Amino acid sequence: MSSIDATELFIRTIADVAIGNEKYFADLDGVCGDGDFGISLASGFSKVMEQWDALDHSTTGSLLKGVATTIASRVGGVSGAIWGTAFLRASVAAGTKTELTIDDIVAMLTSATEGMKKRGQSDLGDKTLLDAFVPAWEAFAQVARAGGGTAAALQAASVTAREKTEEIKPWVAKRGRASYTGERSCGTYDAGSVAVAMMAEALADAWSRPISVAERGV
Amino acid sequence: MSSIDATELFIRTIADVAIGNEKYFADLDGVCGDGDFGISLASGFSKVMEQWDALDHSTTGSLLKGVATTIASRVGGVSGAIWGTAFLRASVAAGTKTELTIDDIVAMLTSATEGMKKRGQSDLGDKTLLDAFVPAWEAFAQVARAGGGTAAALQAASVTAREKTEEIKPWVAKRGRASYTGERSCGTYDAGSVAVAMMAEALADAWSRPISVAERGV
Amino acid sequence: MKKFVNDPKRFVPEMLKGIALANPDTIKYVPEFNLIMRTDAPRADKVSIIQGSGSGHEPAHVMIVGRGMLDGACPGDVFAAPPMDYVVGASKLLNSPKGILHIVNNYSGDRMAFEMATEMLDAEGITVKTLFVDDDVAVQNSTYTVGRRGVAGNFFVIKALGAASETGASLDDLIALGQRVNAATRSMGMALTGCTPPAKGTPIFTLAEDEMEMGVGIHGEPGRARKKFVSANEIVDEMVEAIAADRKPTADGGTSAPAFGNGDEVALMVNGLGGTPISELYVLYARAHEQVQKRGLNVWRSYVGEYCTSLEMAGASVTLCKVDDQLKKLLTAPAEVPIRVF
Amino acid sequence: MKKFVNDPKRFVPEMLKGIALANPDTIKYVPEFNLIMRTDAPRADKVSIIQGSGSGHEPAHVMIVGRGMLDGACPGDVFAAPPMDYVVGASKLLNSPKGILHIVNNYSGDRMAFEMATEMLDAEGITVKTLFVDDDVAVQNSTYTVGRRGVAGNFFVIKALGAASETGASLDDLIALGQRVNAATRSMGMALTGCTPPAKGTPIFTLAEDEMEMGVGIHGEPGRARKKFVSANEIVDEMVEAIAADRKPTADGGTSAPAFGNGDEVALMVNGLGGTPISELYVLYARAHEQVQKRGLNVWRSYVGEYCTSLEMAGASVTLCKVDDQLKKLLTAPAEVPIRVF
Ligand SMILES: Nc1ncnc2c1ncn2[C@@H]1O[C@H](COP(=O)(O)OP(=O)(O)O)[C@@H](O)[C@H]1O
Ligand SMILES: Nc1ncnc2c1ncn2[C@@H]1O[C@H](COP(=O)(O)OP(=O)(O)O)[C@@H](O)[C@H]1O
Ligand SMILES: [Mg+2]
Ligand SMILES: [Mg+2]
Ligand SMILES: [Mg+2]
Ligand SMILES: [Mg+2]
Repeated sequence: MSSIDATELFIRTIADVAIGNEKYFADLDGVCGDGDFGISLASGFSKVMEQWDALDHSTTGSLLKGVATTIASRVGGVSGAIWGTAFLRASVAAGTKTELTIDDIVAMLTSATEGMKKRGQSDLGDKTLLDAFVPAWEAFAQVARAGGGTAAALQAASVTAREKTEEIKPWVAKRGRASYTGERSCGTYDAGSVAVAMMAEALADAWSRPISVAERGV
Repeated sequence: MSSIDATELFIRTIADVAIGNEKYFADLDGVCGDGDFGISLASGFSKVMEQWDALDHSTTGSLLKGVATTIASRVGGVSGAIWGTAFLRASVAAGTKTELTIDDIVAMLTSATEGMKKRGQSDLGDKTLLDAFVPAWEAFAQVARAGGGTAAALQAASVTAREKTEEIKPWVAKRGRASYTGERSCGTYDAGSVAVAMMAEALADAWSRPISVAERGV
Repeated sequence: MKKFVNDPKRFVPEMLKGIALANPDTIKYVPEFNLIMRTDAPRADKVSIIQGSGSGHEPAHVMIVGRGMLDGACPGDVFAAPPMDYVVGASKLLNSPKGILHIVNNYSGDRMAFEMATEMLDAEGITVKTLFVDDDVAVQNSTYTVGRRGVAGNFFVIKALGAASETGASLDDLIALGQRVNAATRSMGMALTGCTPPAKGTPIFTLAEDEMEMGVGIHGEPGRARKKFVSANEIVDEMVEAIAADRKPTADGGTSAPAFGNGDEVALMVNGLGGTPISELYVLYARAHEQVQKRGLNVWRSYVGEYCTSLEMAGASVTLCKVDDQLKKLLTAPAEVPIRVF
Repeated sequence: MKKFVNDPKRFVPEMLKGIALANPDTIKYVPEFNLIMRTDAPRADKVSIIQGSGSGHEPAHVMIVGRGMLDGACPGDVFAAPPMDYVVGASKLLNSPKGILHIVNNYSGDRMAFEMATEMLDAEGITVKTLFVDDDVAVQNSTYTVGRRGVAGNFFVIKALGAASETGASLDDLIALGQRVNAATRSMGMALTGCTPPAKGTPIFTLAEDEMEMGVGIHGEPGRARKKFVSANEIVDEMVEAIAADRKPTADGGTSAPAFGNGDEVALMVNGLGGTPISELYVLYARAHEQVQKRGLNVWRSYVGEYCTSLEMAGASVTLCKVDDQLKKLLTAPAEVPIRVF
């Protein structure tokens, strides 16, 4: 698969998760937060899919930039800012490259992570999606660097992300609306982390299917 | 039993029904009306019992007037007007008499009925308490005139009243808030008629008990 | 029952006390008669205007007492017209040489209480006249009833009469004006939920998740028909249609012409019944405005919010009031009441 | 979900359209940015004041745009801060030579959206400054959070700044004034029920018949503690106590002195969260007024009604704002917004 094909499959796959789980993510966010996470994510990625053809598909960088702009223009609050920043940072890191190495991808993910931390004034341990996202892409990078292949690397990422959602469940939320409930956030899932885990699982699934199917997309 | 004793027992008995069934009458009135009948009746008769010692107990007329005034001052809307008018008319008809004959009682009931009809711009057939009250006291008068005694007369009244609540159940309400629902009031009990029937039953019961108990009152 | 209540039987007096505490300069509370009155009333140069009716409809009417609106309001318990004594007591305290005007929503209980009070006041030589408000189009066949009900449209009657009374209008002029405004005003309401009077403790009626009650009254009494719950726009369309097509019964048993004709200017009110947030009222307003304009009427001014409620009932009513130059002036004249933003 | 809704995803735009239709002379609606703005803004002689925040808090903030209040409001979806683009677009449309003031309730989402927008606007040479409002005392331990939340008390900040901006106050003066008002304002809220965002379709949380949520936020996010439902008076007492005893954390990790001292004059607000009828708010007000006076404070003016809601949530908040002569003048200065009675 070419880098642009992979980028397209990547976006379509996570968009599918966001759109298909609007209600579930809303309910998760409703337990200790304000319930808007589901619609925020779904409406942002719906807009991306609506504008799919109008986006600039020439490079990974140009496509990710289109996604970033669409999300920032359509999605409000934490999610708009955090996801928009992540895609924007990744797009800038990708630059105009047409073929991405694993080092390029790690650079993109590192930059996205830094951007989210800065924008969210948050870090690992705050019980946000960072706690699933960062270990997940680190696991991805490790397997990929060891030559395990994309499918196996994504598989590793998805397992790590899912484990992390459970590991952080007893923690106290320190960012986002859930943080206002203090100790009461202990024992509840962080909606953003669960979304990251489900996206990682869907990606692992997509890359494990025969290429022909994967290329046809969603 | 002297007339004033009987009047006192009469008032205490119906007051008991009104106060003890606040919730039930509210629910009945809630089906097609606005649910205030229970509290209206209960608060009016509670006030009567609170002021019991301050009322003028010298004659039936004076005591009924006290009840009328208390109800009119405390109870709002249809019930305050209708019940207040009834007691006031009965009190005026009783005048200063100390011993009441059955003819006196019929005159009081007739006057009370006329007052209610006038005040309520209502008549038999409108599915109001009149449809239970009037046949009930007519049954009472018939038995009493035939020499059946007060207890038997009240027993006849209570049976008639209760029958009437069932008979009018399928009718359309033409007065009171229930009337606004039109055909939908068919098949529901009229709260005022049920109250009349329960009061008649309680009176029949009170007069059927040994006099000594009855005289001790409630 | 999830309500802010201490003793349910003290619900109304505690609310009235709150109104007085919140408006010490303008409002006086007379506990004996459940009376909320202006501190500067009665005035010799002005007819005193009093409204009774039950509680549970707030801001109607205790929170619309003030300059340019009512001189006093003496409500009964929740959903019960005031006892006669309250009306008599309130009227005596507000007696003016120019007379007293009772504005009465047309319900049996209210009529009776005010009739009895008027008889007593007449006997004492106090001048009082009564104006009935019956703007509700929901109850079509009024042969069964004492006639149509007074609902949210009474706001326009009170506003117009309040303004006119400030300029010294006579009691007879006010009656004539009030009848004119009432005749030009039509309302239709509907509910998504029932409501719970504090002293009853349980809802007057309950509606299933997919049901709504069209033509509901403001006392929780069920309405015209229980129907399948539909979209906001469909609900508005049915209410606007009912109002526009309405022909009010006349005294001779016939019907009058529709109140609103092509090119008429109207005030358009979307009134919340208590539990519906104002965000939803504006969704309704958007559609109502369009529908009214589409029928060839011109919306002159909007009124969106809570004017006449049924406790915490979720639901809304639509009111149209046809305006002319005189009425426009009266409706926009300054007024100052407890219900306010600033 | 029993709500007046057509398409849940169009709920906010339809409401905004309704506001504009209802106030054609004063309000303009710009769909592209969910923007409700004054028709006469921007003005060269006045700082433009914009508030974002999520929808579902109406009348905050789209219905308090107007003379003496906001110049514009560009809310996001229900309970979601606006996307950065809305803030940028709204700010450009309202750009004034005297600058732009963003009033932001202190939540992560809102902060981020406005920060990103500010970066973009700065890059284009547009002068914009931000004022954060954080009046909520419910969240005590703010080391876990981005700090305290902005809730109903932001009304006082907006009213004061709106009035000051009309007299030509500079952007820096407004920031200083706003910080002063914010520091003098404290709120505490509680809920009797949850609420249902239209697009979610189910309640964010549910409370049993005998439960209440103390310290709830305005987004349906649960509060300080779930407790046994008690009487209106006990609820008020707990809220007033929380406000009076509050010591706001300072930047250096310490706490400031309580905001209210003996003899202070205060504005007292009892705010409904959307589903609570105003009758109940006045029951709460009566107690709050007495409790505040009992603590040696003087209630200067009352504010009872809905100022900042959470959709149809049943519940209320209490806000105290300490006033001085300047603030009194600003709070009583004329203002005209869509939310109104007449
Ligand atoms: N400051 C932050 N930095 C990074 N991620 C955050 C931050 N705050 C919240 N999140 C993540 O975003 C998710 C919630 O998003 P959303 O519901 O859109 O935000 P809000 O809290 O404003 O309602 C949380 O589950 C969490 O994973
Ligand atoms: N006009 C009337 N005349 C006589 N009785 C009436 C009239 N209207 C109602 N009633 C009786 O009063 C009862 C209702 O009383 P209440 O609930 O206090 O009045 P409202 O209809 O004003 O709520 C009805 O059940 C009926 O029996
Ligand atoms: Mg959220
Ligand atoms: Mg009733
Ligand atoms: Mg009633
Ligand atoms: Mg949110």
